[in-house]
Amino acid sequence: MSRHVSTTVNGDAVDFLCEPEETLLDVLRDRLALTGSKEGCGSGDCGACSVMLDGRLVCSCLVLGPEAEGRDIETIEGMADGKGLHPLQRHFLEQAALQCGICTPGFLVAAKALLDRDPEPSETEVRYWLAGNLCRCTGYDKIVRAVLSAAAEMREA
Amino acid sequence: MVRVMLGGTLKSAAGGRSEFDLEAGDIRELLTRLGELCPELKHRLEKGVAVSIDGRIYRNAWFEPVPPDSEVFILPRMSGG
Amino acid sequence: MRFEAPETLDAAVTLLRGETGLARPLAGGTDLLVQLRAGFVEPDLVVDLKRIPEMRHITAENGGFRIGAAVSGAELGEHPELKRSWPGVVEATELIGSTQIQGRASLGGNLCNASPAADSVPAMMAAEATVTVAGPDGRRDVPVEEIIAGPGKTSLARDEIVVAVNLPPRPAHSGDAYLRFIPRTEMDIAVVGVGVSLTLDDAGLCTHARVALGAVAATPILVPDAAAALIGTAVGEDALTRMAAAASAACRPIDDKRGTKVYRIKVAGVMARRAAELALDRARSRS
Amino acid sequence: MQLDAKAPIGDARFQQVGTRPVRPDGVDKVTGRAKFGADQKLPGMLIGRVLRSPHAHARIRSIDASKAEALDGVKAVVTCADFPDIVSGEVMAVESDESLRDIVYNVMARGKVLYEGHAVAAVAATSATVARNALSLIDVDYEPLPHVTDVDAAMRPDAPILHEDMFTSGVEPTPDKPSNIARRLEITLGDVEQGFAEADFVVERDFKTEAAHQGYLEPQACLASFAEDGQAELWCCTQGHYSVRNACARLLGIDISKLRVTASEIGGGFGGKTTVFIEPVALALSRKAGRPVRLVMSRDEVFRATGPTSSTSMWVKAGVTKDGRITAGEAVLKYQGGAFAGSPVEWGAMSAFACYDLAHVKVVGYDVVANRPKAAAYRAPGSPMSAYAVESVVDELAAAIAMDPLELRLKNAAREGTQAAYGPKFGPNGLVATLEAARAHDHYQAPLGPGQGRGVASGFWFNFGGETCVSMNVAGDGTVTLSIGTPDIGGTRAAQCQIAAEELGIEYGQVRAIVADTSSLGYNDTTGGSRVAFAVGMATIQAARAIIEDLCGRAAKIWDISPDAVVWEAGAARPASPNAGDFDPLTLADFAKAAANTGGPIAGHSEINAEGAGISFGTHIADVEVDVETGRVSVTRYTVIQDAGKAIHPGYVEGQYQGGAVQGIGWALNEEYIYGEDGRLQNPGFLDYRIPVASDVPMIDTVIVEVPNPGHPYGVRGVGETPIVPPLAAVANAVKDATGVRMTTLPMSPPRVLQALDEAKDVPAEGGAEGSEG
Repeated sequence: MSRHVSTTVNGDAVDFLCEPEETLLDVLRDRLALTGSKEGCGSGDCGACSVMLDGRLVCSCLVLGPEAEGRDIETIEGMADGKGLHPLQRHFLEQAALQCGICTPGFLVAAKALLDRDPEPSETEVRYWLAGNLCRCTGYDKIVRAVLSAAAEMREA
Repeated sequence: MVRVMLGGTLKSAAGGRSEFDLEAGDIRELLTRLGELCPELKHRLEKGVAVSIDGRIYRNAWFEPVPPDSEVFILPRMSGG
Repeated sequence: MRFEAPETLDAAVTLLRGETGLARPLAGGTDLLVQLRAGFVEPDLVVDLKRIPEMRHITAENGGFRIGAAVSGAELGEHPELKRSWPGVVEATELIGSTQIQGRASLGGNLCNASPAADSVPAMMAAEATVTVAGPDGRRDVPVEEIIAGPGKTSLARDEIVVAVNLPPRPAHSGDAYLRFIPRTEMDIAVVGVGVSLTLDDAGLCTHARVALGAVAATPILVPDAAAALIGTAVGEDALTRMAAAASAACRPIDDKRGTKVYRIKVAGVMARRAAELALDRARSRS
Repeated sequence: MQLDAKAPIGDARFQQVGTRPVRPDGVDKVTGRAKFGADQKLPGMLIGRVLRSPHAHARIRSIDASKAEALDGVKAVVTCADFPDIVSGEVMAVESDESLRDIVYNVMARGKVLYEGHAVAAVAATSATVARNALSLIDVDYEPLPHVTDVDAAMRPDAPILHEDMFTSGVEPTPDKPSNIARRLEITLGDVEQGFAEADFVVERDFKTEAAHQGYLEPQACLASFAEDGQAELWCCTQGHYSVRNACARLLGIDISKLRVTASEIGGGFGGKTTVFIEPVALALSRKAGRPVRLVMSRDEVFRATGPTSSTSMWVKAGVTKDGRITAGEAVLKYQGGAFAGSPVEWGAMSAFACYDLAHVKVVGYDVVANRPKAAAYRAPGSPMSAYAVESVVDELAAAIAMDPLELRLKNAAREGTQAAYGPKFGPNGLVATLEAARAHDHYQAPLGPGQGRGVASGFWFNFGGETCVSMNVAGDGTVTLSIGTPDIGGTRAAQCQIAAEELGIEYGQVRAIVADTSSLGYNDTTGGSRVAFAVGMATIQAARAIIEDLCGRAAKIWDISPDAVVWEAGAARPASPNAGDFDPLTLADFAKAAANTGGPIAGHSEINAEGAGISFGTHIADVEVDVETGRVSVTRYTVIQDAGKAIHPGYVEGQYQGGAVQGIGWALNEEYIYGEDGRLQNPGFLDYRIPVASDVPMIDTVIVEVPNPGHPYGVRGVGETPIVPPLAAVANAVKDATGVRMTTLPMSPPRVLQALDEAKDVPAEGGAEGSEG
């Protein structure tokens, strides 16, 4: 039995219908065509589906679609604000912090959640915060550097 | 005359013989002559081999010239991940 | 499958009670959704508990704390008073999964999922925590160690819900700690987990201690012998060695993909000792 | 304008090559716009799902899909009956000797299932839920058979046999009894017995390694649409859409040109996406249902049913003189490649001693089948395992004669002119340069803390070139588009834009590169084997030079001078000298404006089989800290030094070094396929298949050494494969340095390390570095 769900996605009011067992990730990808959030595992082990739910970083594969009723969701598609890329997005590009790019949306959403609460994380804090985001291409080096340098730039701004 | 040596695992595929002297101006001729001299190898040669001429490796290049005094090795063909 | 998100506890209990098929309460969902996807459970009804206010709050109460069963690990970590009183319990909860999991996973869920390796459970057991259980006949308080009955099994009735975890007041010179062993630095299930809570007197002698182990038996276990090795001592080298030996001796593990029996028994002692040392440091530094 | 291939690197002649521009596909990838395998949709699309064997080995007595077919919403069911029964011996195509029969048998089980997860049937339905329900309605009657998953067990004479028609090749006479050993191979150079007789110390060791998975974050995914007229479209994530096209067309029985394959953005591959799994199944479902079908693997399916690498059992023996000359190396390598022949043991054997200038080498290899998923390529296929064994033994040799391990390697390193055990003499290469850079690196001198140890190891990969086409078009405003036919797995488009801009003398931002579909360009070999920067780069250079030649000809006509009197410099045609006349330079934009009047559209293309790939060497330094109470190993510092020939985009070269190193660290420490007694995989997920997470590893330092490859105009060598070769041994050597214990089994998971430490306590301290004095 489909349910009607009213929610906010990247600042826009959005209504959708979904089956109760559909995950928020399924809803974003298949019903709202927001395919920037990726499914790498479907079990919360890879972080490729990271989104913000009422200001909390979560794996959207571990949220049921109906749970989003009345909630505020932010995805990778909402990260660039229309005026330009977010500093994290820019630093990822400039520092070659992505190779294949499939994990990148999840890393960016997670990294933004970190910098929003801690503008000056240490390398170790970045690494532990991002431990739930798997990357198989980069060995993490350039990702961690990009997060640290974006943070530095944002502090100066 | 070109001295052709079998490298890698092809040596054992040719019944123990690993060196051949033959006339060949290019790789295609070389492989054809080799197949005639050593029928045991024919199947492997048809499936595809790599040819090393003076340390430079060719995977598929029939018309690559084989200089007369060059060192030629026939190798299994490589790919990668 | 139906999905309901009641706003009161009574409504939730009524829903669970009224379901003739399989009903599953949903807190953080970090275990339930994985099970749903894998087809391990196929519930007819899922009851989301997160819209029930009292399940979402942390309250200081009688010198202790009352933690709503659906409060996320991240919220626990953001509560300075709780962290000061029960650092071991908070750290144990914060070890469950990634930052993303922390945004959802709850104490209640971690307990009711009834995994032998649940990180928060040995810490809660060491802390002498109780849980408040609501059901059709009202509420009751139960020691944490009585909830898990076996791997994936609880002692709760099908229409009962864990509402809150109650942590007792902390006397002076008390400290707790939880440490686990995992192969990586993050993202693994505990191969061994140890919760230790202890209290010292003014002279530095241990007056009270509890030691609990995870992932070494069918359920998390309390190890009174390990606690006894500490009580009445200054928690020196000898006492720690005896405590570690008692912890190892209490293990009844299995061989599985995460570790062997031999390994678990040995490492239980190592981790117990390290956890006790950390708890001791905390007790000494806490007036 | 001919660039001098031998010009020294670092030469100021390069404007674009060696810089670090932002990739053209970058913004799409940081904003979520980029479309990967599972991100595409078509109207009326159905959802496909595959039924997989729960048994490691079983005969299929019957499959009854009638109940599934009758379920509302089910539009098609396929089994092996929907695919051709291909006779033995037919290979996939001229460019690959992979057996077609094995491919089709792996895609859909026929007669027997050979591993847990082997596909048995598939459905297409109107929703994922219906598809899932339909699978449970398919009755498969299995007769379970005994199974074997361990490589040594699979080689025993009494082992359960997977293929009744498998008779070991490479032994005389050919056996009359079937076995799980598909092939025996041998490589010899000189006489190892003579070599060992010259040695003062001889060390021999047995090693075992478990299978590792490529662990790409994007599961296999595709969208197939088969039209009523027999033309088909396939969208999929793959390292080689041309080889996907060829295999699918053959398996579907259609003309190759009727199938157009479009490569989506690809979420990692590392060799694992070089073959087909679900793509022919999706096409067969679409043909049967008459509607588009999307088929996406779950992570669980990826682990159970795609190709990990081999598990191995190895023996290595090597001898050394007191003054540090390695006199001989010998190895026996047994590589289990899953349920079908084709483990990468040959590459393991050929590369095993490639880092050393040895007079006497013997390597025997066995390609073994077992009840596991068919192995696929994984970064330098076969080489990390044999390098682990050999580099561990070399470390022991160094200890035996109390010589610094880098010193020993330098003394015996392969150089230009060294005869490889597998045949040819090496050309110019960077091994010595990487060893010297390692010795000079401050990492190698840095003090170690308590419980820490340091290890070094070197590694080798062959590299190759392969078939390549590109097409370059100049737009009306003088900007350029470049179509390539190799999926871009980590910066290819950026590197090719740099090369095109370099050749044409224009700005990087004036070139846009795309990955074309299979109908737009001629055949391209797969992205793999570290070939793309090298081979596609060569084709891009040729295409650009074709444009330049054309434009110089047009300039000659415009100016009415001889074409020989025109040169292309700094992005414009110019008179070659004042004698040629006084004309204003003509830029690409000028030519673009005048294109119609001067001969029509301006385009260049190149179709080559790129030969002349340069071999690759690297040397790694690893520091570890071992918790001796728990056996846990942490990597505390890591440095990768590798020869790139010439780095086009140093950022992506470093990225290859770092990513490969961390994959190798994972393989060394915690990644493994764990099988139960029942032959079922115990850890088909990222929870228990433990790839390194961000907090597990330190920053990975890199040093790019550039010893030009004479086979490339810029000196480029492939860089992608080699970085995964040294880490296994580098970490094991560091563990030995930290603890005194030699780990001969991978992964060095905490229980294994603790057990080894405990066993070492039980035996008296070893003398003479465990070597027998020869």
